[in-house]
Amino acid sequence: MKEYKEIGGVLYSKKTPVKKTGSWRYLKPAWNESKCIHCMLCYPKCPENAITLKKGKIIKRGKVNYDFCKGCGICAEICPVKCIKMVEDK
Amino acid sequence: MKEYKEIGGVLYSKKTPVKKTGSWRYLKPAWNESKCIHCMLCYPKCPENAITLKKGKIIKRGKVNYDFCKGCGICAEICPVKCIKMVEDK
Amino acid sequence: MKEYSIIIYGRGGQGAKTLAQIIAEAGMIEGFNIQAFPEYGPERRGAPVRSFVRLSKQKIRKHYPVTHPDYLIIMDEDLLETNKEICKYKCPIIINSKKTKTHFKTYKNAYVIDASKIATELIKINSPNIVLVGVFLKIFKKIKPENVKQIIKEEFTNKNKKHVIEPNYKCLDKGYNYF
Amino acid sequence: MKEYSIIIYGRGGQGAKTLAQIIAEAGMIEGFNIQAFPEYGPERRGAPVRSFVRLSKQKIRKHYPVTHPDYLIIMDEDLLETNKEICKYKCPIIINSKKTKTHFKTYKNAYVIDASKIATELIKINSPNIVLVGVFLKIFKKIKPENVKQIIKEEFTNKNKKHVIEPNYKCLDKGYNYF
Amino acid sequence: MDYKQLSKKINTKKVLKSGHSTCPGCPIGIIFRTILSATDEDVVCCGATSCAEVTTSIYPYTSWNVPWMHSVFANAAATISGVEQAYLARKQKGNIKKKIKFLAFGGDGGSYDIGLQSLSGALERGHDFVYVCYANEAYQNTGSQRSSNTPYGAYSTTTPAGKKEFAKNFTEIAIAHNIPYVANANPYDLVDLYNKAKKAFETKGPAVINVFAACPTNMKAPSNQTINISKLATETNFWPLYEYENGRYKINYKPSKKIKIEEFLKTQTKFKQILKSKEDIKKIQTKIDNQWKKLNKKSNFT
Amino acid sequence: MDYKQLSKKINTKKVLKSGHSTCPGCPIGIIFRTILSATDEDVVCCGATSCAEVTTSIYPYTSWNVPWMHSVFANAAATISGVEQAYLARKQKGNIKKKIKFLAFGGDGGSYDIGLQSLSGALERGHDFVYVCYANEAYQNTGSQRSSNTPYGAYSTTTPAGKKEFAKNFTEIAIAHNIPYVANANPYDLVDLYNKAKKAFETKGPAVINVFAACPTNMKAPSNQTINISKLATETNFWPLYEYENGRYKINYKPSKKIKIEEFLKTQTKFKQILKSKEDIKKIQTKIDNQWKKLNKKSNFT
Amino acid sequence: MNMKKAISGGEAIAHALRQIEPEVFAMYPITPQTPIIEAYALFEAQNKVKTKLVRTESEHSALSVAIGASCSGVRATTATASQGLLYMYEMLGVAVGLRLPIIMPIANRSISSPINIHCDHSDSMSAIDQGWIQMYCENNQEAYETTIFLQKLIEKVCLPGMVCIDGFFTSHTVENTHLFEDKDVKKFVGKYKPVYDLLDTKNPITIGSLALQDNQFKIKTEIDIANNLVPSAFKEVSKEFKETFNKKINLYEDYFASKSEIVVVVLSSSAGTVKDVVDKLRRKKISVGLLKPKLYRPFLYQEYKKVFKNAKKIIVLDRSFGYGSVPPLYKDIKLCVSEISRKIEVFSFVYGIGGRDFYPEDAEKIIASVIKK
Amino acid sequence: MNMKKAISGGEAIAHALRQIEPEVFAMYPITPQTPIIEAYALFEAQNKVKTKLVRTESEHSALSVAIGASCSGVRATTATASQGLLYMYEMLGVAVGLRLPIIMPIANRSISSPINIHCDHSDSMSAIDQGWIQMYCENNQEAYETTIFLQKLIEKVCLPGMVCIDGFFTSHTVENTHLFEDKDVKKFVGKYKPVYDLLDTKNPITIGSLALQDNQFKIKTEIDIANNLVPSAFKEVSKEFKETFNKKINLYEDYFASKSEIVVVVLSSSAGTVKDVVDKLRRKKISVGLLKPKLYRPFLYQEYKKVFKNAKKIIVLDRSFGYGSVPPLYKDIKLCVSEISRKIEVFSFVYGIGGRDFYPEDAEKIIASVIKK
Ligand SMILES: Cc1ncc(C[n+]2csc(CCOP(=O)(O)OP(=O)(O)O)c2C)c(N)n1
Ligand SMILES: Cc1ncc(C[n+]2csc(CCOP(=O)(O)OP(=O)(O)O)c2C)c(N)n1
Ligand code: SF4
Ligand code: SF4
Ligand code: SF4
Ligand code: SF4
Ligand code: SF4
Ligand code: SF4
Ligand SMILES: [Mg+2]
Ligand SMILES: [Mg+2]
Repeated sequence: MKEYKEIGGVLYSKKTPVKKTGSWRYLKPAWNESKCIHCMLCYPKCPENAITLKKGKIIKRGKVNYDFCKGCGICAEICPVKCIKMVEDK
Repeated sequence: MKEYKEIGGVLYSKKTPVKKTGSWRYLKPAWNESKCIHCMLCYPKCPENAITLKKGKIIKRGKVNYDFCKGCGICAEICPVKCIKMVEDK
Repeated sequence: MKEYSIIIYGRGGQGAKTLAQIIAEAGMIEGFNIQAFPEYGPERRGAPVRSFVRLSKQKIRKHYPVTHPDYLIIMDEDLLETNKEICKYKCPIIINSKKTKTHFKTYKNAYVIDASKIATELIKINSPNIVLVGVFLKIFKKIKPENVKQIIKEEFTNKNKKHVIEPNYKCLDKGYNYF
Repeated sequence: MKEYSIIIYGRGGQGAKTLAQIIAEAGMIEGFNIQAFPEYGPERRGAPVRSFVRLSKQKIRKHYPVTHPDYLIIMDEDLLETNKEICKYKCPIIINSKKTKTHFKTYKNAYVIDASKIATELIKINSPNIVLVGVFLKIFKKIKPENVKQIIKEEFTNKNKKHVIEPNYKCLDKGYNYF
Repeated sequence: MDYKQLSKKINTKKVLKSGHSTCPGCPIGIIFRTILSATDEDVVCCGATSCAEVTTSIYPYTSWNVPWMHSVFANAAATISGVEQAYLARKQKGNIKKKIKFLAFGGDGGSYDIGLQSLSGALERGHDFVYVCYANEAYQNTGSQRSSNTPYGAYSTTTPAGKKEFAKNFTEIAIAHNIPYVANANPYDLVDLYNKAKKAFETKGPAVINVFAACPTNMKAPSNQTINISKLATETNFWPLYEYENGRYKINYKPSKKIKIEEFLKTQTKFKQILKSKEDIKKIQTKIDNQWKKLNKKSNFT
Repeated sequence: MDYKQLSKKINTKKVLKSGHSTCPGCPIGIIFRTILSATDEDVVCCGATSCAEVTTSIYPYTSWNVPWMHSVFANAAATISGVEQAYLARKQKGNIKKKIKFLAFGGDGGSYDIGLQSLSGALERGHDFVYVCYANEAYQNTGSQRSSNTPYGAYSTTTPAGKKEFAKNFTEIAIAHNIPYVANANPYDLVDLYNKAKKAFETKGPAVINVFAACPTNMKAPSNQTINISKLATETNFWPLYEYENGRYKINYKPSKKIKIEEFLKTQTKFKQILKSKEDIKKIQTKIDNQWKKLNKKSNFT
Repeated sequence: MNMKKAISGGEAIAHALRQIEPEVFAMYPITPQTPIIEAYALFEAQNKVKTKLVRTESEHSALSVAIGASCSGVRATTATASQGLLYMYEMLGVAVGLRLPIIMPIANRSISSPINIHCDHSDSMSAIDQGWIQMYCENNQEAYETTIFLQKLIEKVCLPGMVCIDGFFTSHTVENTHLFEDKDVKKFVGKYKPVYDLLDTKNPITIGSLALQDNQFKIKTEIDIANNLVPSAFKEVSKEFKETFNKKINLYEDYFASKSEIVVVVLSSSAGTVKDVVDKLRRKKISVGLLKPKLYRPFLYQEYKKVFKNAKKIIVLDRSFGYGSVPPLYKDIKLCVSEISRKIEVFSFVYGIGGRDFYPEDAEKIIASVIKK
Repeated sequence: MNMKKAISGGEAIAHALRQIEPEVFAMYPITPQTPIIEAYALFEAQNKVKTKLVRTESEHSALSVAIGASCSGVRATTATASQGLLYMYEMLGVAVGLRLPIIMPIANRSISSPINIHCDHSDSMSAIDQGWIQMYCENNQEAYETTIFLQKLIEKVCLPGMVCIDGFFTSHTVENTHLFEDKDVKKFVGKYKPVYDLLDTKNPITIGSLALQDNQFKIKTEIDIANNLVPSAFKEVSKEFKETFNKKINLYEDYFASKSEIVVVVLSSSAGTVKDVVDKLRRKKISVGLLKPKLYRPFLYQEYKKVFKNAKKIIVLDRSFGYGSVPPLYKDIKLCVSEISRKIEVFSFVYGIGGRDFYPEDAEKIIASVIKK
């Protein structure tokens, strides 16, 4: 009998390619790091999980991963100190 | 085209035959009319609607229609004055 | 080799299916190939039903109701009324009835027994099955009553009802020894 | 007789489908047989999509995506990046961009226009559709702008938005008169 | 309404003819005769596959003296939706003049289980119909298999060792749909059932009645015990009689003295097994007591 | 739990990878990342056909870093039942040692409508799993058609003139199943959502969480308004945050000042039509006020 | 009124239904059927129809609603595709058995697993031989006309019917479509005359009773007979259609087929593509033609024998598999050919599964390969 | 242990399943499948099996539960009939597409409308060509053995399979049935080796993703290939079966068929009745035989050509209609015969719809009528 490996359209998470959705973006979030209070409100509310966490003991937000950020503007909208601005992505 | 009359297995209530279920009975209810107080508890609780109503202005119960009575014994069981007895149906 | 077939007339809930099954199983123990099956319909308890048994030393391949019975078992005499075709069969007929044989003149080969009464006395329920099986075995001859006892024993042991084994044996014997 | 075909590159939610439809409908009014259809997938707003138009005076019977376009419309210059196959087509290409023609050297036959800006000015939303239709009509020549005006009028009258009819006319004209 | 008047109503309407194939002692006839007598308008019915369906319409017989249809097991409520919409369309066109009421029904299997979704949809859309579930605690038509309404501990042919879960609360699910009228009823009190059916028919929009249906075959009880056992179901608070009308709960009957659930269980051989376990009986009693308390609270605050 | 810890949890677990095809501003990613971060055990998921399914598993891509399966639209709860039973069987055999949690989800279409029956069955059978409905108020995957959760008055592509019925109350239906844990949640308060998910995972037996999912595409609102609008849903009592735990109601948040429902409706073009009708707005406001009152009563008496 | 419209195939069907104006339309969305129901919902919102729309919670209920309505003396419809058709599968036989003339547009789409939203015929092909009439349409114009036509046909034979259009290729593609006048359509379909009526409370009927052995055999045989009546009923309706709209609807399209040695058989939108190829090849003097069945169920075994009168090789293109057997269209054609004494070779090709595009090059390649064989 | 038992066909299947002991058994009752699930429920109550029983609220869920379980690395099953099969129809293709070796006994019963509880094959015949292996059984012994056999076969080709028995005629008829030893059955089916495992949390997989055009085409083609592998896999399993139980399981039964001029083709319990008739007629020197397909899907077009090597007339008895077409078994046989150059006449008879009894006299009459033709 034939040896079945990836039968039935099953995908193995560890081996699948990643789809980059950054090209969907019209506007991009520009983060003013110095104003940021690292409240982390934006992090879990980014639909794309495109905001990164900084390594280190203290939890801090990092840059945006533009491979995935779709430019929705949620982060900018909810940031309590308004340190994110949506700018043209050109 | 063919004229369809009773298409799709449709039945016309006014024309269908009646199935007699009296033969299912093992015991039959014997009603002691003289003891009956015509409370009409038995009438609506006969599963077969086999108990009849007497014609007339005052609502009174009548005989049992043995074409349909299955001898379940409910009437005998619930009659408040116990004027129904289940007897052998021979 | 001959195939034996039985039609049992009963009423829903009365155990015609079980009766057929017991005879068949006892036949199987005896080395027969067997078939037992009731008619199925939407009718409920009390409504007339038929059950069928086939016994044969050869493989039974057919799958349809018995049309030419070698034996008839009538679990309730009323059924003779409602099933007019019964009288056209000429085979032995076992009738459960309070009445005597003389009441059933149309049936030349009738075995009339008040199986219900016997059962009620012995096992306290109006379940004429085992008594009728006894009668049948006596007439049929080709199955030992012991087979049925074996079935009874297994059945009730499984059901944790050992105390009813003996009374049922008695029903069987009563039926077997009646004629 | 020739069949004309167009591929429109847009992004989900940007109106590539509508654009195709408007051109087709205007063509129909002109007496063309038409086909307009987008590519469909599970992708959402923002994701790249293509739309197709066919125009022919003969019956259009084929049912598959346009493979050899006579015209291209690029609703967002970014799409040139993500759709590498575009540069292999040699046909006229209309590009919505803030940049000037000189930025698109690979495309010999390019018509570059900042349709988004024009639209934003005239109808207050970044919807470059009608402007681009205008440009296309000018290049294509075989469909009168009046047809599109008729469509605009009907559409917005139906939607109870008469006040946007004029601005949309202006978009069309701007596009039409741009080159 | 009293039993005399009810009897007269039933006798006049004769919508469900004698001669159906239900088991002796079956409550189905009792329930539907009463319900269908509770409106003077014409009624059109739709039944899900079930005992009530199979025993009343065996070709070429029919027990129904009202227009009646059966489609499949899962869709009584959807079917009646279509019927009702057709009626409204024809009414609007002047094609039908008179008022017609609509009734759909199913057993517990066809209501609690496989028909729940189509019912939920019909309730949400707000069709004007009455839905009756007769809850006989199992799939009876196929031979007493477990339904989600089979009580905890009860024997069924697919739970020979007794069911491990408590019954789903269909009545509360119906109430959660926030429809104008929902009621629990019981054929031992037919006047109450009649009144509820009347209200249900008079309700504009969907109404649901869940009727306890003591099926002797399922309970493994003598055919003459149907009504007695039904009564015990309410007396023990196993099946409380209550209504939910325009957002308010109302308990229709409060037993004057508490009867232990054992009294109810004992009447039915299907509980034979569970009756051996004190612990299980206690569990059931606690559940019933809690439910009753909750119900009382709800009926107080609304 | 606070937002910082939550962020860390999400970052560590990475169960839902970036790169899915949801619309910009879609709450789906937000919701599932938070929920799946709320347990430290392994989780196996099953999703109904929906936006969340279609956008996360386009062959040969997958966004899931946990075992995940999709079968059809109507059966997420049934599927997870089978998965859970297989797990129990293997555990019993010693074939699997570790603890696994089970999560099934659907949109409002797959939960309120076509998947309701399979869910109801799974709840009654009492499987140990968490069910999440993300309620985005329409069939979004097919293009914003009416669901039973589409609000009164809202535009949808199958109700262009506005929906005529109020939304079904899925949360109350789940509660009527008398399962150990049910909650209403909202992604504007992710800590609350996290806590509820944690409780749900820790519950023995079925738990249901109904999450408000402000879908910009459905609402016809800008993609950056997702969270703002979500917040308004709770502030206006349109989507109260509450729990039902072991038979008791608990309101998790009571708005300090009453905000009129208009404020919420105004944020979404889909309500454009209804906003013109004072009468309709009043009707909605009354409905919300009544529901809120009722909820408060329930949470008081239990 | 200008009756030429740039509309999608879904909208074309919606327009046909609008003109027929069934009293009840039960709807549940599924891609790519959505253009039909959305267009109809818009008609309702614009008060263009009096139809009662019932937005059900599933397809099982949608067809159930239509069945309930159809029993109640009115025209009723629903529309679906793919998983939706499978989810309502139980109801298909009920509509047939109760002999209800329910029309149901299908926007053909592949079935799961894996899930896929695009066109193939595996959905409606799962439902052949169940007693539903099936007609397949090539383009929007055909979709529109077929819907009107089928409504009349199904009422004549008391059977339900599906109008099948290719998902996306037809359902979502905008084409110039010519609509008939509303009044003509209304005249053509006429006033609805149900054969029985559940709402006639004076003459109560019982529908859907339990029919045991012989009774069911009898009732089911009636269905078979009705199916056999379809071709002749089709011709009658076709005549009336011609009279009203001055346009002929055929059972099938014989595009040089009966004149050719090589005949390609294919359903729906791909037929258009093949026609272009046929033209091209015929210009090259290759004797090739196309048979496009429009009425697919009942299948026209007798008629097609005539179409194959010059055929030497037949190429059957199926847009679905026939697992464990052969694809359905191929099977039917093969069966038909088996009754022709002359030897004809029949070749089976499965194409376009999951919506894979079908280009003229594909057709040419297939034909070339068969010529070589 | 005495392994000869007087049990019904339903119980025989339950015993086979008990010996296989799937980890999950999802059940929803429907006549005449009930003997299977009730017997199994009793085994559970008696602690004879460790199987997890899931009593679902519908058949759609029952097969869904089995699918979920099957994805999770265990053997899973459910059983159904008639409306139940139709109600779960959507799930059929999912089990196939996900390549799950789910075994599903079917107690064949007629489908609605009108409703009827008795035997015909219209239920499982609605589900042919969907990728499920189908085997039909003549009697209890065959039902028992086929279940065990099929379990192994489906695991070999990663396809789900139905064991079909005639409702009542087999499901409810008590016959003497010989059971194998539990340990032999367990040895035969062996330890279950899933091809993928949802519960392997270390290597997370995604099952049931959306596969667009080309991907779906590819995955669906794999299913077709798997179906084509069945006959050879069957022979392998048959060999192992012989080794373990000293008994041969054949793809079909050739009861004098290949030696006869007249061949009757019929499935399931009626084959037994026909055998008696064949014996009787052969005694009268009439050259008649019987072909009883056991494996019905995939269909053995090639093999049967050999069986028909002496055939002049073939009589195909179908227990279901093929509305708008021809009955299914007839169609397959006809197709098969069409590839035989020698002229063979094939006659189609529909019998036993709605459970109408089929007597030897019926078979004799049919054969006589064909002889005359
Ligand atoms: C889809 C489907 N599944 C199963 C059945 C078989 N079936 C018919 S009636 C019935 C039981 C009905 O139970 P319930 O609704 O409780 O009514 P009851 O028979 O108990 O009165 C079942 C399982 C069916 N007809 N259709
Ligand atoms: C049986 C069936 N009917 C219809 C569909 C089409 N369909 C797929 S997803 C979907 C909408 C899902 O809506 P919801 O559950 O609310 O999730 P959402 O897409 O809104 O996130 C529909 C209608 C289907 N796949 N299967
Ligand atoms: S919300 Fe604003 S302040 Fe808070 S972490 Fe994000 S960017 Fe910094
Ligand atoms: S714009 Fe949206 S996608 Fe981009 S980082 Fe901010 S929240 Fe994330
Ligand atoms: S219940 Fe007894 S007293 Fe009352 S009417 Fe009946 S028979 Fe008479
Ligand atoms: S015994 Fe039963 S059926 Fe007969 S009359 Fe009394 S209640 Fe009615
Ligand atoms: S089984 Fe029960 S519900 Fe069904 S007919 Fe008999 S008594 Fe009535
Ligand atoms: S339609 Fe709504 S729910 Fe669906 S992906 Fe887009 S934003 Fe998310
Ligand atoms: Mg029930
Ligand atoms: Mg939704």
